[in-house]
Amino acid sequence: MDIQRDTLVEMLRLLYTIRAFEHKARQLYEENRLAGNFLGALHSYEGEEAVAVGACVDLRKDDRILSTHRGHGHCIAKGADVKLMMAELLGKETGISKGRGGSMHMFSPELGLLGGNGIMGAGLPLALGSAFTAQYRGTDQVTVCFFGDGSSCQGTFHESLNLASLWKLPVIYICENNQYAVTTPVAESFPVPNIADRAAGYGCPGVVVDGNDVLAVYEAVGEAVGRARAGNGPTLIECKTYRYQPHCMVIPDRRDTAEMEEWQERDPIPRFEQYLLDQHITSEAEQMQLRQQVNEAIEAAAAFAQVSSLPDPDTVAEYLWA
Amino acid sequence: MDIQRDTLVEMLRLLYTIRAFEHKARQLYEENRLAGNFLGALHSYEGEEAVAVGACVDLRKDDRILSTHRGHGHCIAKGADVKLMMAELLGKETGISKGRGGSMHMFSPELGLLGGNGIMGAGLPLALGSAFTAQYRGTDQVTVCFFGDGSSCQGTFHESLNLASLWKLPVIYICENNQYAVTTPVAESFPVPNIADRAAGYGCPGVVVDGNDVLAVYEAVGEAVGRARAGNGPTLIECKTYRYQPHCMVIPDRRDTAEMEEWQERDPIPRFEQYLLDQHITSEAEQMQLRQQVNEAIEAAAAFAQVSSLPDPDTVAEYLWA
Amino acid sequence: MKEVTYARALQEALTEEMERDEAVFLIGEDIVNLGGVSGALKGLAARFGAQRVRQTPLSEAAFVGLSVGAAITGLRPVAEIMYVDFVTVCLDQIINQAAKLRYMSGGQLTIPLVIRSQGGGGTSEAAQHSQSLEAWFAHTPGLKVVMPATAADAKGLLKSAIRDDNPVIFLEHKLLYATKGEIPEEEYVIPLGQAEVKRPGEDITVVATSLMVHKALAAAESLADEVSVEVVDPRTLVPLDMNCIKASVQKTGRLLVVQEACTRGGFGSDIVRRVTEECFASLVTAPQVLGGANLPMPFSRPLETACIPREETITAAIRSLVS
Amino acid sequence: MKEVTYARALQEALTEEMERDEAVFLIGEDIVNLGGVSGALKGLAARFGAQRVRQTPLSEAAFVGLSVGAAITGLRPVAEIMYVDFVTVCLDQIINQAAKLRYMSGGQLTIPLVIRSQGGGGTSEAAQHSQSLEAWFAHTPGLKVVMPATAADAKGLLKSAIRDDNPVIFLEHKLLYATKGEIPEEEYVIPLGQAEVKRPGEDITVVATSLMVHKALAAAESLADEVSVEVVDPRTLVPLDMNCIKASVQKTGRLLVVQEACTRGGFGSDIVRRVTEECFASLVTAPQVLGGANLPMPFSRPLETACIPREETITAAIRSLVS
Ligand SMILES: Cc1ncc(C[n+]2csc(CCOP(=O)(O)OP(=O)(O)O)c2C)c(N)n1
Ligand SMILES: Cc1ncc(C[n+]2csc(CCOP(=O)(O)OP(=O)(O)O)c2C)c(N)n1
Ligand SMILES: [Mg+2]
Ligand SMILES: [Mg+2]
Repeated sequence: MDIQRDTLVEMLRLLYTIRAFEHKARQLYEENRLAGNFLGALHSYEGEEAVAVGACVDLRKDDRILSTHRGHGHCIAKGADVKLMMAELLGKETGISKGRGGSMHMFSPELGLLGGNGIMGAGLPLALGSAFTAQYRGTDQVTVCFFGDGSSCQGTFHESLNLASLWKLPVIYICENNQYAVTTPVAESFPVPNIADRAAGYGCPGVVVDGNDVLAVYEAVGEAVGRARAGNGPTLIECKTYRYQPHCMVIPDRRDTAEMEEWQERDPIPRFEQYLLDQHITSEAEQMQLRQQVNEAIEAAAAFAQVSSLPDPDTVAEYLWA
Repeated sequence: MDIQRDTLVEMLRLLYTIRAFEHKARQLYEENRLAGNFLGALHSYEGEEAVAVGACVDLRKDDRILSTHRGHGHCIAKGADVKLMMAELLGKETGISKGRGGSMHMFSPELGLLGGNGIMGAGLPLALGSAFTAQYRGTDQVTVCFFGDGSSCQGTFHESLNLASLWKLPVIYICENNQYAVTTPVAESFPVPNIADRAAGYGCPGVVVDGNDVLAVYEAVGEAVGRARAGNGPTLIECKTYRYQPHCMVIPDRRDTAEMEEWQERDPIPRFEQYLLDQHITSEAEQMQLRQQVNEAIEAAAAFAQVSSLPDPDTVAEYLWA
Repeated sequence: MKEVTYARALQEALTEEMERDEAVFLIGEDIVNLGGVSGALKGLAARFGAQRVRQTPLSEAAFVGLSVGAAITGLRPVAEIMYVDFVTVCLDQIINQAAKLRYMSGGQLTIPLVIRSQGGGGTSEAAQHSQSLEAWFAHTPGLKVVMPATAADAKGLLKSAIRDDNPVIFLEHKLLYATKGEIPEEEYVIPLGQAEVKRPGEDITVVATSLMVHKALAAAESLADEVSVEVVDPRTLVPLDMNCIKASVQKTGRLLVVQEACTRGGFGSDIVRRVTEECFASLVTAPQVLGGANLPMPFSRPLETACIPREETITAAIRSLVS
Repeated sequence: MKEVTYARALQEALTEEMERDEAVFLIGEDIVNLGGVSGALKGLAARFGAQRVRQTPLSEAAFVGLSVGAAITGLRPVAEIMYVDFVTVCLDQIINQAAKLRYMSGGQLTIPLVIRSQGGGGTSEAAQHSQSLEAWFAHTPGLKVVMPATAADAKGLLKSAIRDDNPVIFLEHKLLYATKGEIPEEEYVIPLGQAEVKRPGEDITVVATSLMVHKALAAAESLADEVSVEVVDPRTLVPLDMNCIKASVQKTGRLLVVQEACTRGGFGSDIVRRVTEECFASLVTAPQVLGGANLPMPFSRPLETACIPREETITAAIRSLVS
């Protein structure tokens, strides 16, 4: 692979940003909860950062993505402003969805961010439409659609893969296989080792990648994007990864500690840091500095969110109709 | 294959019966239509008889099937009385569903006939339940579920195949690929040659058979039934076949005549007749006689249906609640 | 004016809007080879090409979702669901996506989407092909709901629906496609949210929708010597033209709502609620809903007939309300 | 009597019915490892084993359909849909299959099925996790609809639902699971179709469902010096105990229905319709529905609060109706 230094550094920045954002989000959530302010469902992307970053870092601004309930990473990787995201988590009027959407529903159409989704599998058909628009207009924009291992069991997976492949729509379906759907392990979700193997039944390429290796994701998605831009239709990419936190803040976690530790050893961030050191692309000092900058930006985002105002209840009916 | 003579003759009788039933049903439908009595949607199974017959002839009475909108053949092959079926088509109180269901909704639970369905793909999840009951009760009953090529594009296909295979449910999924969904050819429904190939993605066997060869269907389903009864889970069987009539009585047909003729040359009935002659299992005279008997039974069924009474409107609210 | 069928009126609306705006496209099952089950789309594929008239596999969740996704990225899809009964297989894309995306995004997304379908019974197609499900959509904030009863309304309202920047559920009736009506020669639109008094009267207000408008008009005509019946067709349930309905009830003091949907929990109940809340003092007798039986639609003709309001039952209800 | 949470009451009902009848089994997502999102099923897998507590993949259409298929072949499934908002992905199996199979088969099939789910807002879970969709089910002939507001009702009604030979939609409220209430020590059932007067009164009838029962009771209590409020909880919408509601309205002459579901097209409208039709002469003022805003549920707390009836808005509505 021949990746520009800027891109590699940007990947590292995005990895740091997502990790730091999730830490801060959890902290704010907990503080609020203790203060009696329950902030709905918060799904942490910690541990899975390499998927969003590898997939999105090279997308164009006019390419589009469909995110999920566990979508902070996707938003950040697609260029969303962490200030607006953090404000959204707190339900503030300054939030990325004006406080109407919350953690699961962050939108920014001008960044190509078509939103998270609280309905598992619902993004797959929406992605068809975004890709269809590009095909209809004759642009070479692509659409990337994220979904989980559990969500791949929804009927929309089948209908969407079939239609995308039949019509050669420029869409990349990325399954984030983090081994669980809430508490249900993949072995109780499907009787085959890889979701990507199902691509064969739709006549499109299916690829399994190490979702904790940002460069592996980058490479696989890059190929798929090339195929899509060239009019050769969809690709199904399964990224094997792992989430560090419980499903969401309020769900007890009973996963095996050995399993958790094993995955932590494959943490995408130190792995990529080491790669950058080995290749003499960034020094430890540079990495430390970048991390520092990111942390400051996240702190600034939290401060912005906290001082922002809540929406005025009198405006509740706004935004229903166009 | 080692099939008992009785079974072979029964197959022929069922093939004849379905063909004759469909002829008569169309005739009655047309007569009624001309008399201003529109009898809803009638989907003819003509041409596809070998699928139902091959699949059902060896099922036990306590095995169950889920049928479709194009279900007359399934019902007959599973042992339904053509009198009650014909009466149902005419909306008579004596009908197999007491006139409440009509052509698409014929039920006879004591024959294991769990009904046709007007919603494409809806039978696949229902079949899971029938198979689940057998597994739960520890019986060795199997469930056969029919659905079309078009219907295989519904999300329920994916969800059901996955769950059936995951839980090793005793169900046989039979896709009747008659090349069209209403007017849409299979090439515009999915981008792969065989639906059965999708079985691999679910970790269960997938088989393509000549659906116009009753013995081929018999053999494939027999194997699948054996597997299911033994607790080894589902099989997906795709039967390539062809319908002779338009999608339903009121839909214009613009299929290619050459294509239609080609398929008529592979008509399942003469093929099987020839086989029985070649194997000296039945003589031409015996076949003629059987056909005669069948025709008489169908005429008797039509007469029964015609003299039967329509339901009393005062009973309309019956059968809503148990 | 010219006389056309309801199906033809729909086709004219689609043709005109597709010519007007190349962002408009059609999507659905069998719409190229068959022009849809109603035939309303016949000829459009030939005219506009396969790119703009997209025949899909049997996958409602996929193509309705595709339509929502296309709408939020700048196209104006008109999707067809063959029978409204089949929305059950793709309802998520309508209810949780189309209806909510704009609000959840704080107004950032716009969803100029029309979903056409046909409802109603009367053709012996039994329980899974005869439902009237407008109440579900009307209960879902973020959707507009349109139910044209005549060719003229079908055309004028469909054009408005296509130009509307919000998701519109456009519900046709299978027994109306072949009915004929007068429509203007020149181009016209009918705004969403405007009821029409289909027959003026003094003694009782009959609010009826879709096919029931025609049955109510027949009943009114047959009672003309006895009772002066005003027949109001809201034409769109969301937005609902309460001013027109209120004005009528304030004049007549009596309300009968006729709907084909099952009576219990139907949209008629909501009209009664609003009329009662807003015109209580004007009411001289209790408003009533005459709706479909609270039963799955039976196949057999005499049973089916018993489940749907008809001229005689409407006449009887009017008589009992004015007596 | 003993005090238990609503969640615990549900668990007792399930335990007792599973012990009573081995045809009863549970099915749903995360019900083994988590006991469902409500935790109401905690411990049941350990007690009854994996054969009778079936944790499924994320496939509602498959497992609800499986449940219908199991019901028509002799089992008694109790399926759990995590949030009622997700019925949109499996509605066909509920509406076109479970509700209609018996009727379409001329009474040959029996469908002893319970589908449990939770509805309601108040937890900042936004538009796709906060809906109250009972009106859709009540509008569907062939389904019974149950909405328990207290621990005692939850247990007694769930036991009846499981023993019922018809499909029952059993709608819990996410804010009720942790609430406590008294239930009898000994076994009991509460028949479907029996409303309960939760607080007797003379001046106005407040019909409230689910969580709104508690808010209505609080409002009634706070107004105790001013107005005598009768609070009626129908407990089941289908069948609906109209006798109880009528008797109350005939006494008070005034009706307020409080529901969390969006006001437009909600089930409250149907209660108003029936009360108006059947008790018109008794009404001294127009019945009213106080329901949720006609909006997708917003995430942000102050907006969400504005969308759901609360003690103050109920109090204000009562005051305005009795003034
Ligand atoms: C249709 C639907 N069913 C159930 C849920 C409840 N739910 C929310 S997240 C989740 C698990 C999702 O698992 P997966 O797709 O693997 O994504 P992950 O959370 O692991 O990122 C479930 C079952 C839902 N939101 N939508
Ligand atoms: C969910 C759903 N969508 C659409 C229809 C309308 N419809 C009825 S039959 C049919 C085609 C079915 O094709 P296939 O499954 O191949 O069965 P075939 O008719 O060829 O036997 C369609 C689209 C339906 N009944 N249900
Ligand atoms: Mg997962
Ligand atoms: Mg077919």
